[in-house]
Amino acid sequence: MSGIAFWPPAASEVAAGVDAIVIAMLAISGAIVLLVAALLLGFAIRYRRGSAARRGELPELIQKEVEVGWTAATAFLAMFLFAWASIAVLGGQRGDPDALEIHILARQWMWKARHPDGAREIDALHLPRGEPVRLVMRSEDVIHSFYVPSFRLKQDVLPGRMTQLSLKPTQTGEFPLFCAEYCGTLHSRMLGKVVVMEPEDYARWRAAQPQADDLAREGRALFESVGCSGCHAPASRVHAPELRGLYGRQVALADGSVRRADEAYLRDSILQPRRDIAAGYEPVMPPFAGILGEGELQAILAYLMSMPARGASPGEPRNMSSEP
Amino acid sequence: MSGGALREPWHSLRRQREAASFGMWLFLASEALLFGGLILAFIATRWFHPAAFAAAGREADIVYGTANTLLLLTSSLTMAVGAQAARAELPRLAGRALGLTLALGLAFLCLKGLEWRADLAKGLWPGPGFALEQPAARIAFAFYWLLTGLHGLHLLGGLSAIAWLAGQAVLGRRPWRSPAFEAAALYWHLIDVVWMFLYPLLYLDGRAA
Amino acid sequence: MSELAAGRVRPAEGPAEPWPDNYLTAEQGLGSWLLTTDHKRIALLYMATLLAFFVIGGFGAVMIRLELFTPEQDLMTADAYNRMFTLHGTVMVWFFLVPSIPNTLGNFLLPLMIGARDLAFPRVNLLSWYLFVGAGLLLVVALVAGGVDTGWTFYTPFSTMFSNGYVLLAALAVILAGFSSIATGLNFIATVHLLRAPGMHWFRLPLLVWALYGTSVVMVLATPVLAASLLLIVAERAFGLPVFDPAQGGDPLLFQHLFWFYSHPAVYIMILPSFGVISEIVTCFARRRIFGYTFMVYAILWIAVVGFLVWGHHMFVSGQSLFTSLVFSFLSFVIAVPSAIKVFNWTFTLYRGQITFEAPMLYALGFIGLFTLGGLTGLFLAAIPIDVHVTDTYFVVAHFHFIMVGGAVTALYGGLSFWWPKITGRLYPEGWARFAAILMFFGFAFTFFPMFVMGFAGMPRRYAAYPPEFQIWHVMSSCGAVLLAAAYLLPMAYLTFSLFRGARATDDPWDATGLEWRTASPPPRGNFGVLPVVAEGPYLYHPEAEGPHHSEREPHQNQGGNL
Amino acid sequence: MSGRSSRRSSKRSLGEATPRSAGAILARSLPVWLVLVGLALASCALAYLPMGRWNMAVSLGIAAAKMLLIGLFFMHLRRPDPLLRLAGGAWLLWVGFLAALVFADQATRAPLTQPEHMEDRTMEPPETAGGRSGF
Repeated sequence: MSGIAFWPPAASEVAAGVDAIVIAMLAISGAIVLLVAALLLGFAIRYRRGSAARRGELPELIQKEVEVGWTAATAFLAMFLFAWASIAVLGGQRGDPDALEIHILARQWMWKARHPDGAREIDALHLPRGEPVRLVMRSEDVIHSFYVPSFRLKQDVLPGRMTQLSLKPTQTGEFPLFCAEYCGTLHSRMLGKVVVMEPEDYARWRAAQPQADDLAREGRALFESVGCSGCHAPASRVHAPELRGLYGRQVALADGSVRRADEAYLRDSILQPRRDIAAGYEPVMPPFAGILGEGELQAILAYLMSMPARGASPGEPRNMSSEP
Repeated sequence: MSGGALREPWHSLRRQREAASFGMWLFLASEALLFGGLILAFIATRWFHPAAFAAAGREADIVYGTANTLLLLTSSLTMAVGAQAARAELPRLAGRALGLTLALGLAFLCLKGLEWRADLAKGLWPGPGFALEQPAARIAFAFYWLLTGLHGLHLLGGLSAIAWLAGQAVLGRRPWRSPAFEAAALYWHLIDVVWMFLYPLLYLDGRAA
Repeated sequence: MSELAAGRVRPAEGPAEPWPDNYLTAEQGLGSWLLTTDHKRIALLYMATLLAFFVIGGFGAVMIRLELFTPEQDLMTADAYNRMFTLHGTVMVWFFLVPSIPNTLGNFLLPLMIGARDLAFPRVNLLSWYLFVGAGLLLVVALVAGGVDTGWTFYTPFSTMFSNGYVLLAALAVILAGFSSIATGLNFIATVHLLRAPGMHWFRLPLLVWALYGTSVVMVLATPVLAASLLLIVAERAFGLPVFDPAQGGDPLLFQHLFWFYSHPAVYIMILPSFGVISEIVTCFARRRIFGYTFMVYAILWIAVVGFLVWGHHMFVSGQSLFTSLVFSFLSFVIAVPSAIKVFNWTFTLYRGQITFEAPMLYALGFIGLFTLGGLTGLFLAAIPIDVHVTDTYFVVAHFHFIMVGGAVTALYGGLSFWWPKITGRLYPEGWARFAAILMFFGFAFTFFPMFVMGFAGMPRRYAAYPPEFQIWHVMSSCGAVLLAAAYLLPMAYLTFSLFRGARATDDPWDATGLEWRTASPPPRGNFGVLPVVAEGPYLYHPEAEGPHHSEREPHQNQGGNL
Repeated sequence: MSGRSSRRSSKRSLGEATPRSAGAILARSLPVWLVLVGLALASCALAYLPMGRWNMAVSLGIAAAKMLLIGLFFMHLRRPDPLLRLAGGAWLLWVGFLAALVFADQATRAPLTQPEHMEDRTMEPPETAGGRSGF
């Protein structure tokens, strides 16, 4: 973007819908402003003191009907706009279970992104055009807000909890990424760019990223030193779930439900293992909340997500999980 | 402050008395929202961490808590009696009831102080060396200290007001039928009501385990 | 014009000492001011204090606009900028806008308008001012010591764990200012309930009284929740009690809920009194009864109550649940209705009027225009998909400035001009005042309208440096701010001038109805010689030359006269 | 205004008759106190009865009952004075506003946005795993 910022490009699936509502509301409010201005000026001129216009009392009946009339009209207009906007937002909420899951970690004052195979980038986010994407975001310190004006999307990124943002880029190009929630000294430097590429370019870009990144390697070391491998290693005597190839699979839980082993699930299972117990296993794993730091947890998760299914050697990145 | 006399904007003492009581009620409404907001914050956090809050509730000292509840309830009785007696111009009963209220309030504060000392000895201050394991129990105890502290401050304020009013009345500088006694009583009852909610939230949680 | 002006000025051939013993001269000496329980004097004390804070907050605004003239961050460090907008927000919200109309005009006029000698609790009124001054001093200490960098919203965990500013002092200052506001609020409520003059029924109250009543309800019931949320911050910062610590499982959204439970209704604390002021001015200069009085009253009450139920529209992107967002969005659309009623009613009050364009009327017309724009952009922010895009951008900044500055501050200036003869007994120079009113409208629009555009284009708020494509809008904005600053300073100059050189005003220079005009200008210490008895509703204006003066007319007679 | 007229007016301002003697005052207040103490003890005892999530509900219900008693009998809300009822009821409504919408959010927030360190939602005590200190 250069020159004068006026109307940002509409580069995501929801953007066109948002723009439609904006334009409609601009038209409606423009009409109302014109109406009010015309009435104000018209009355002010016509009924200025000394003018020859007819004066006198209004019949009480008309007063009441006019009043009720515009109250009702405003109420109907407001309800119509509410309904339209809400239907739009509800439509945009349908998340795609097969969406490309990218993890965003915000911290003072940078954006870190991690792609499914462990490719990482800072202050930039590469996305394939036309594919559903799910950003799972968390913050290390304060509240940040992930804001891409061209996508018409914004989502606060919270510390201690995760938030997510589903989107589908529709236009290739480079779009600015801002932190929209005030986050401290260098808030205005917490910028980045979102690069939307054709899917094949995206695949090429990702393949060109350093593979088998250090994070997963670090995670593997932690996996052993923290004691996970004591139970989860194939040779262990403890009856513990097999972790290889787990990421992205559907897991049957003890309460009968089924959950997809996405990163949130893995994360919860490490920090609070007793919450969602995999069917057929004893709840014996100790919780790691408060034991693992955020960085260590990230490393272990990276390792788990990079573990190939049975057969391949661990530590090697596996192909993107569930993309068709 | 020669209560009972007609004051500036008023034309009748009845209206003035009504205003004193209404004004105090408005203030109480605002105090209720202050404590209401804090208690709501407590319940909202507890919603996410019921087990940790239950564990924290078990650590609070139920003996002190219950004793203080009974003390405060009784002080509400004596305060109500005192205010009604003051209004009926029964100086002996009013004086005794107010004195008793003061004594009960002071007893509450003393017990509270002892309890706080015991809590500190048990490591229940949510700083380094905190006694409980769950992280959220620290939040529970953060609320415990904040709420009991703030309540204690309000109680101290109520005690000072009652002591001052009673002192003036005993010295004859304030007629017993001054609307101030009723206003002070309203405030004291509010302090009591707040504690009625703090007691189950801070002390009774998790006892059944 | 000249014959009108003649009715305003005290005739020169009147008694040698035309000023009777009024509240300004009743007692002398500093002590008589600092220990006064006279609501009129306390209003003036507030006025002086608020002027100081307006200047401090305005200084912050000037620094912000200067820094944003260029995209680079060149005038001050990023930290200094953050402290500057925090200063601007904190001072303007709690130390200027919230108390602006209620504590100055409201304090002065409420007893006069309902025919009372004073507020219900005169000493509580004085206490409220001292609390406010104490809070202000605390805040000044915090600012001088190094400032606060949290933004006026104090969001956790930034304010509790990461900020290195004087958050504790600032939070305590705001809590204290809140108690001052509660004291004023309960005083107003008790006064309206218990001190109305005989015959002053609820539906004979002027709309300014209704508006102040609604405002007070909001003050008494919302402010303590702000105190609660800030107390939690104080507990965490001062004593290390980890209430909001995310590592222990604290919920950052909980603070936002508590904070906005106050801070959204606070917007109505700022705007409701201006509704009242505008209603008084428009009726007086259109010489018409307000159009739809009862609807106006219900609109005020509706806003005061439903205003408490819309706070979540500040949190659409915060991670709150979608279901709740929809509820809040619905209620936010609902609250647009009474605001629209007000705008249409003011407009139709002009219909068949005998309109003159004195300065207060110009301010009022400007208010209606700016408020309409501000209110309509509020609809954009109530719609979730649009809010998601423009929240935390300059669009929001523009929107709330249209309401709170274009609306409330314009109304404050308009009201100040309107009642200036009553407050001081002097007339201000009309020509200068009209010029200032017009300049204020255009200066304001010039400053803040570009912000809508750049906000929609994606310019986030609270940025010290920004991408260069936004520069053109910022330059426009900064230039407009120069005009706006001039328009704000001008009235201070001519009002001060009028104190010494202004013509002496008659008791009712605008030929207005309302009890405050039935006493001397300035009023005596006890407001009225003989307390009035009310026999008619408000705003029974009569077109000039179509019947007797309003005070000599039968109530409920047709206004037109010659039907 | 003279004391005599003020006394007369103070009598008139009450809807409920003001008790004029020590006996009447005590007769009116003591039973309320007894009920209050009974409720307090009951609340303490009931807290030890395992009722799951109902424990807190019962405790808070008893607290509300106590508040009602204190409000009606000690704070004179039985007086048919619309002003007092207005002030006494308004705060309840407003706390209701706050609670209703905050809990509406918390109850429906996306599962992902719940805290990570989340313990069991049920009120059952945590299972005693080996090596964990009990409470």
